Amino acid sequence: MLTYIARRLLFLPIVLIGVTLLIFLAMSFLTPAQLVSAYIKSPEELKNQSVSELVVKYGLDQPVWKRYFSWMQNVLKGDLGYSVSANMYVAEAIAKRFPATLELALFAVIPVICGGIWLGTVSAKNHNRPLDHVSRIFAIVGWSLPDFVFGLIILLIFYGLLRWFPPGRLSVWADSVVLSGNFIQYTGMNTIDALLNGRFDIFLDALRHLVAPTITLAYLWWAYILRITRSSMLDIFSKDYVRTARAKGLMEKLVVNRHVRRNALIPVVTVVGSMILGLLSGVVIVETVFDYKGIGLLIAKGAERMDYTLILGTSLFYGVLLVMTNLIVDVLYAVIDPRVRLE
Amino acid sequence: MNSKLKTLLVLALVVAVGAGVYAYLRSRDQGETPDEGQAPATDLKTFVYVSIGEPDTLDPAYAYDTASGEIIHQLYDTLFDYEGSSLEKLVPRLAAQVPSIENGLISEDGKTIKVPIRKGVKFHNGNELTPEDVEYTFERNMISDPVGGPIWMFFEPLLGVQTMEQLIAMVGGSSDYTDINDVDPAIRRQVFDMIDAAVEVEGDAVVFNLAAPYPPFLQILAKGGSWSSILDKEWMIANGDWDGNPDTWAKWHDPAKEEMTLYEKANGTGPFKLQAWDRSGGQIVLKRFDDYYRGPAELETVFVKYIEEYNTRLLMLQSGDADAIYADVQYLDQLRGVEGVKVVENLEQIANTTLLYNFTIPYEGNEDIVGSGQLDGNGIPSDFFSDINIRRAFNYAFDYERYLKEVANGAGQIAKGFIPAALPFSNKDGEWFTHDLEKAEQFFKQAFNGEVWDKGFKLTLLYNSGNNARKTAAEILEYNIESINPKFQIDVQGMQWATYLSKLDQGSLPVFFMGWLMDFPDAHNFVDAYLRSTGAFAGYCGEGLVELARAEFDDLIAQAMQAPTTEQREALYREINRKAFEYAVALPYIEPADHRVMRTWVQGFTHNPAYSAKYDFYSLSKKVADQS
Amino acid sequence: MVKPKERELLLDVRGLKKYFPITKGLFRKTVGWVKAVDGVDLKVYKGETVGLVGESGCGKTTVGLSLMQLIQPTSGKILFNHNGEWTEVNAKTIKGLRSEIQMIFQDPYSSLNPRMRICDIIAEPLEANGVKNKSERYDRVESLLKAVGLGSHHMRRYPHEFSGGQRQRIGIARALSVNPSLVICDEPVSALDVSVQAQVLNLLEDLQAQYGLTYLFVAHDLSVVQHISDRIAVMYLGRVVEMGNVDQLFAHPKHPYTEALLSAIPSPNPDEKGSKIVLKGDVPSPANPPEGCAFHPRCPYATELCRQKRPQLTEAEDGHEVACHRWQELSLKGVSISNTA
Amino acid sequence: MIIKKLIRNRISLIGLVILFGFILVAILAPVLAPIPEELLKMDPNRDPYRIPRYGFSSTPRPPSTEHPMGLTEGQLDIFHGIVWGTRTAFKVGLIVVSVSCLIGIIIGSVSAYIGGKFDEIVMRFVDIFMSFPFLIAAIVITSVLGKGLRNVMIAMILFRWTGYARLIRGNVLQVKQDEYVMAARAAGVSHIKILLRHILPNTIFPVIIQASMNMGSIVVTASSLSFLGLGAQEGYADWGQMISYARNWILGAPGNPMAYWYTVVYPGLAIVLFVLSWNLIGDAFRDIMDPKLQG
Repeated sequence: MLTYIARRLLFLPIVLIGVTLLIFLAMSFLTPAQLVSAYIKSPEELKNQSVSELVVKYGLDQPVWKRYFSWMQNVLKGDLGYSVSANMYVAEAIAKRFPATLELALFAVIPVICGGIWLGTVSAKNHNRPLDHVSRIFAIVGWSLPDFVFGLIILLIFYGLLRWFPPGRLSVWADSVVLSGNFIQYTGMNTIDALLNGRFDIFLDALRHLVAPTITLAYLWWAYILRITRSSMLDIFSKDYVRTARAKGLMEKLVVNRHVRRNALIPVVTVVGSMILGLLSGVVIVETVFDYKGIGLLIAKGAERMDYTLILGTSLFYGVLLVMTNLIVDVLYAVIDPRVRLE
Repeated sequence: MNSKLKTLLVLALVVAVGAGVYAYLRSRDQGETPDEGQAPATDLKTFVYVSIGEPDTLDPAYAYDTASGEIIHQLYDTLFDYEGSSLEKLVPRLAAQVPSIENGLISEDGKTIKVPIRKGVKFHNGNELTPEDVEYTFERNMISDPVGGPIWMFFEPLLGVQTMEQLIAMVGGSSDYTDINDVDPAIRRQVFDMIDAAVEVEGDAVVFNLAAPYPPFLQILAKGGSWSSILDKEWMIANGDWDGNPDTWAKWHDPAKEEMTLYEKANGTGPFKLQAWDRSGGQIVLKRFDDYYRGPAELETVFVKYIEEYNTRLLMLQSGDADAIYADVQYLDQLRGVEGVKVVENLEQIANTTLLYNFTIPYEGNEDIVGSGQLDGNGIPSDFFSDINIRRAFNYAFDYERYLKEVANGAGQIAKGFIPAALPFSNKDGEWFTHDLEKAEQFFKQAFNGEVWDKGFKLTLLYNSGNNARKTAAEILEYNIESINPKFQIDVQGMQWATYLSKLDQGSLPVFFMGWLMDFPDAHNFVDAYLRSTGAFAGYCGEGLVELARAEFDDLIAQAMQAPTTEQREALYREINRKAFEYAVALPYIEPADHRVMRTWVQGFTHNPAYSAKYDFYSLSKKVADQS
Repeated sequence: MVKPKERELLLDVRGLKKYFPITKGLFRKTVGWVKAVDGVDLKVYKGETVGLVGESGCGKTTVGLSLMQLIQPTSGKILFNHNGEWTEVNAKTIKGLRSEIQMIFQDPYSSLNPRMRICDIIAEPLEANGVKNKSERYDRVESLLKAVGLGSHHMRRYPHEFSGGQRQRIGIARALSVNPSLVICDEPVSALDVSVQAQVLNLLEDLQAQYGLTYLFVAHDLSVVQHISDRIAVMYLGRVVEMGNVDQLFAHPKHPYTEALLSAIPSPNPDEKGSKIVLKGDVPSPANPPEGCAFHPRCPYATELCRQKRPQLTEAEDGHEVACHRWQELSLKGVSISNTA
Repeated sequence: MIIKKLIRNRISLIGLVILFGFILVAILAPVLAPIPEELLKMDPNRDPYRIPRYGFSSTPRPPSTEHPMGLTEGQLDIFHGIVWGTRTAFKVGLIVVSVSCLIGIIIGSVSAYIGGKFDEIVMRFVDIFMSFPFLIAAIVITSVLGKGLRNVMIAMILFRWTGYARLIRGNVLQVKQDEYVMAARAAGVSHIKILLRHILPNTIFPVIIQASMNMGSIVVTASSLSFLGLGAQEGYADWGQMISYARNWILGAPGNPMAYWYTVVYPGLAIVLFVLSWNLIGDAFRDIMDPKLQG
């Protein structure tokens, strides 16, 4: 197993070089003036901006391979460069924004997985009965809704009408405390930092801001988990050992709990990995709607402005994340399912 | 596994219920029901303004965008301020007196301006303001001169050039260098001496030595221009900025913005101190400066938050979490008449928006825009807009009234020339184009000796996508021109900003939109941008325009700046306006008005169109009328 | 049955080896080899049937696949008598020899593409070997189907419409479509019901007579090959341990392993006391074969010599070869062919 | 046979009926929502996908007899957009699914068939594509090639094929070991024919089912891109874009959250129903195709 992990990690640099090369390749199609748009945001800023001078100042007229090598050199020195769109060094931007998204993803994963598995189980137990149809349609509708429409509806209900769950990550009073300098940000995840600082009120405030985006994400992802759970449960139901268990006269609940669910969860594990990855990179729209300042917003803004240092840095980061997540899923898979052996 | 699953479920449930109960309790705590929220969510000493687009930097030498200007405005003071909403009448701020020829502080030839400096003003760190600070501020900003920054406004009046590069070329160095350190040290020294001589301390005053008379110079120094914010020399040097050494200044020339001293730090004399620029949270927190020389502000804390999603901003305003928000003019319908919200409309703004013509459109590599490149009904020739009849026909075809009414929501006025009506020397009483399809048809028939009318043309009109107002302007033009002759085809297409910028830079857009928001309230700022051969947009308009500008406008614009009396200036600008009409140089169509959206409890809002800040937080306070 | 030596040699396999690497560690370093086939010599004469017998995992299928070049042998020479000319069979020449050497596969259920019609399955080798005319191919298919006992009405059907035995007939027809001289039969009946097995074997015999075919018949037990084979080679752990014609081998086995295999043949004669020899232990791993004679850990007659030295295949009597140190001392128990016939 | 089963399954029948409705709308688009006469007079070559606008104000107008679904932001006719948007949805869905599926199938099956080092290299290549953030790709591609549906489709294709490649690769690795493949090799059949005739017909089905289920999610993805300003040309009949026009009107006017309901409900309903129909059919299809789930 250890050699397997080591072997997979060996491919990490190859994947990373590949991803960054691909980006540079794409960038090579762009003119220097297109890249300058990272520095000039709108026609209104063209007043006294000289595109050609900016091109020279930021070395955008250099050939692509030259830029790649100098970028690579800096990366090896541990410098990911400066992001114009984020107004921060890329490494700093990732370090500051990623914990927020991670916090959101972790909070969202709980209801997504629990709810999805529960619905999937209900659906499978009532295969082709009304309950199955209802829960599937419910989930498919979620899957079919564009996320910004659903997010805005949630925002309207829970903030606009009920005023329960405001957008952002913290309320103004909590922000004042956090930014006062007496509050130490250990992890960048507000809930954890609040507990570590012994500020239960801020913990609750952070939690309150997490609810609405979590609901949105959960509803959108339930269908995914439901579908996998349902079909793998049905698959297991038809297996001999389950028939045997039933034939033995075991109570249906015990059959499900003891024999079916555990085995049915195996394929779910793979899906959870890709889902977490999806949550970590694909929550741009939920972050936009709920003004949740995470890494998705950062990337969207950076990409929009052709901020290629940011694009490269975050791609590098996501490359690592992808390889690691896939690896963890594979290992987890082997741990859960004794039939799987890693070679 | 199963028990773990259950634990997780229970945990999730507890979290959800807990959050719900908490939310309920909190809303009870504040004694508010969800009905419209009559009280602010924050206390009366805290102000929350939700805007869009974070500042680029807090360094006055670099900042040239409105978002940066907004914050710098609160942190620093300038030598002068405008009185109320006037654009001409100045009052002293860090200066002790407003110089004029009458009080002798401006020399007869208008080239020497003496500004006495106020005493007893404190910086945020407690240092006292001195004339040396003022001198340092201007010299430091000039040696920095970041590419594309606002510092040309110092170079032009003080040294008669636009940039450091031009200055180096002027004293005999080559302007063809990539690194300032490659420039001969002797020349660098010479350059420094010129900058040094331009701003000098004289006792309690600072003297500006201008290269030539420059009527709007005091406006450049006034509040509203973030570039004129006065810095603390001692503190700057302590923080690693240039120490005044005449030989080492090159090190601080044209730095990357993130390496500049004031990028995220500030030590000004303004009414607010910078508490935090939380870039990961997209907000800036300002704290009241208690030793402010005009007395402390009413507000203690100001949050400026940057949220791009309009719906979120809207809901924050409705719930009272935000005291003021930024809203596009097209959504004001939704906001008018909402209880507890006030929309302050039709605020004067010194700006205009223009459709510019490219007199010499390149054909090579530009086929997707110019089509066949010939006058055969499937494209346009390179010199399409060199024909004055085409330009006039376009200018008559645009439906100005309709744009103002439907797109601009009635906010603003139709542009009549390049100088906004709010400024002196504008063309508001002169002749200008109106929506007149008959005239347009007549000019189209004359264009290219009637060939255009017979064969028609096909033109691709690009705008940077996302800008709805410009898209609609393009479609209004399309609708009107196509209705004149079915052979006239206009294809309106959105293009991503990066690509649009690139096309613009190559000069390959046949027509394009530009807006100009004033730097300082003077006619010169506008005619210089639109009509001069070296103007900001000339490069995008092709050789044809540059020639026209050189022949017809450059001399007039220069003369207008040198004119000794206001009457003479006015006559020259009248001539410029007339020629601009005669040649139909471009199609200015709107001078948009500005607006603010805030809660009714916000008091003390004042407006001056010269300010780069939408809100002067110093004058604001929050009062809840009905506190029963 | 003709004496082998009078016949013309068709296939000559010399020192055939097939090793599969065992890799380990970060860089997939080869740390050992699975010696699936470890030096097999085999001669096949025209018109005869050679049985290749051994327990599963002994490498007999690997030999078959190597002959077809479906896997690349590690070393050794395969020589094929192509119209009187000797050709070495390798990756390059196999293309020209496909019509000479064909194969019948073990599992009739997985050896036919479920999504192809019977006529296309059978015609495929023809097409691949240059018969471009479609109707010509189908004519041939029709006659082949008749030859294997199916009708032309079966042509347009799909494999799932057939029984196992019928499917194997289709497999045979496919192998014969290109008129090969040598057919490698890889356990062609082991997946079939016993009742069907005999039918298929009889068909194979009939076809041999009809077309003058030569068979290399791979099987895992002797009872199957006994009918059909002229000569039999017994394999154990990648090597041939005994080889001879059927009578010799059955009546007088010279290798203890052959004896054990023979004893496992169920006797149809209820009077005869079954004295089945049960070998101790499992077949050792070919990755790590025992020193000396590979069979010694399981051999009831093993001596110290067997533990140390590997016996070579030597000719014991006319055409009967054996690889055992003690073949001369031992008198092993055979079976009489008439009994099992 | 499959269709019969699909019809018998009540849920998939609903899906089929909805889908059939959409197909009808797509076919009848020129009849249902013709280009208005006067616009045609001005420009005889007017692209029917360009939604006609009836004014230049941005505030939407509620449904009326002339405009049965109302006018959305910018006075664009919602009905016209919905009808022609149906064609767009089919176009985008079918093209993206079929092309990315084709690329995935070719790369995945060839890689698995050749196997060994080649396979490993190809799979790392797939990894690279998978770790490339899709959004960035979409943005970069539309900047390089320009805005518009075609380029959005290219972006989606570029980053969708990997999933299909992985799926078919797994299947091919299994089938490759089957004896009929060996038999074909023994018969001397060329590699290309083995792939086309023996391997693909036995591996392609799950991929095609997967692809049909993706039809819906592609339309949703395209609409999300429109939300971020990356989708079709502005004013082009595309549901995602119509929803993004509704974006700033979803909350309605204060005190009347339903003031502009028609701007979001119609295009929203179109997307949801379209995706729903594909998912219902795909779901049932999978149940039918998977014999394990029978009974």
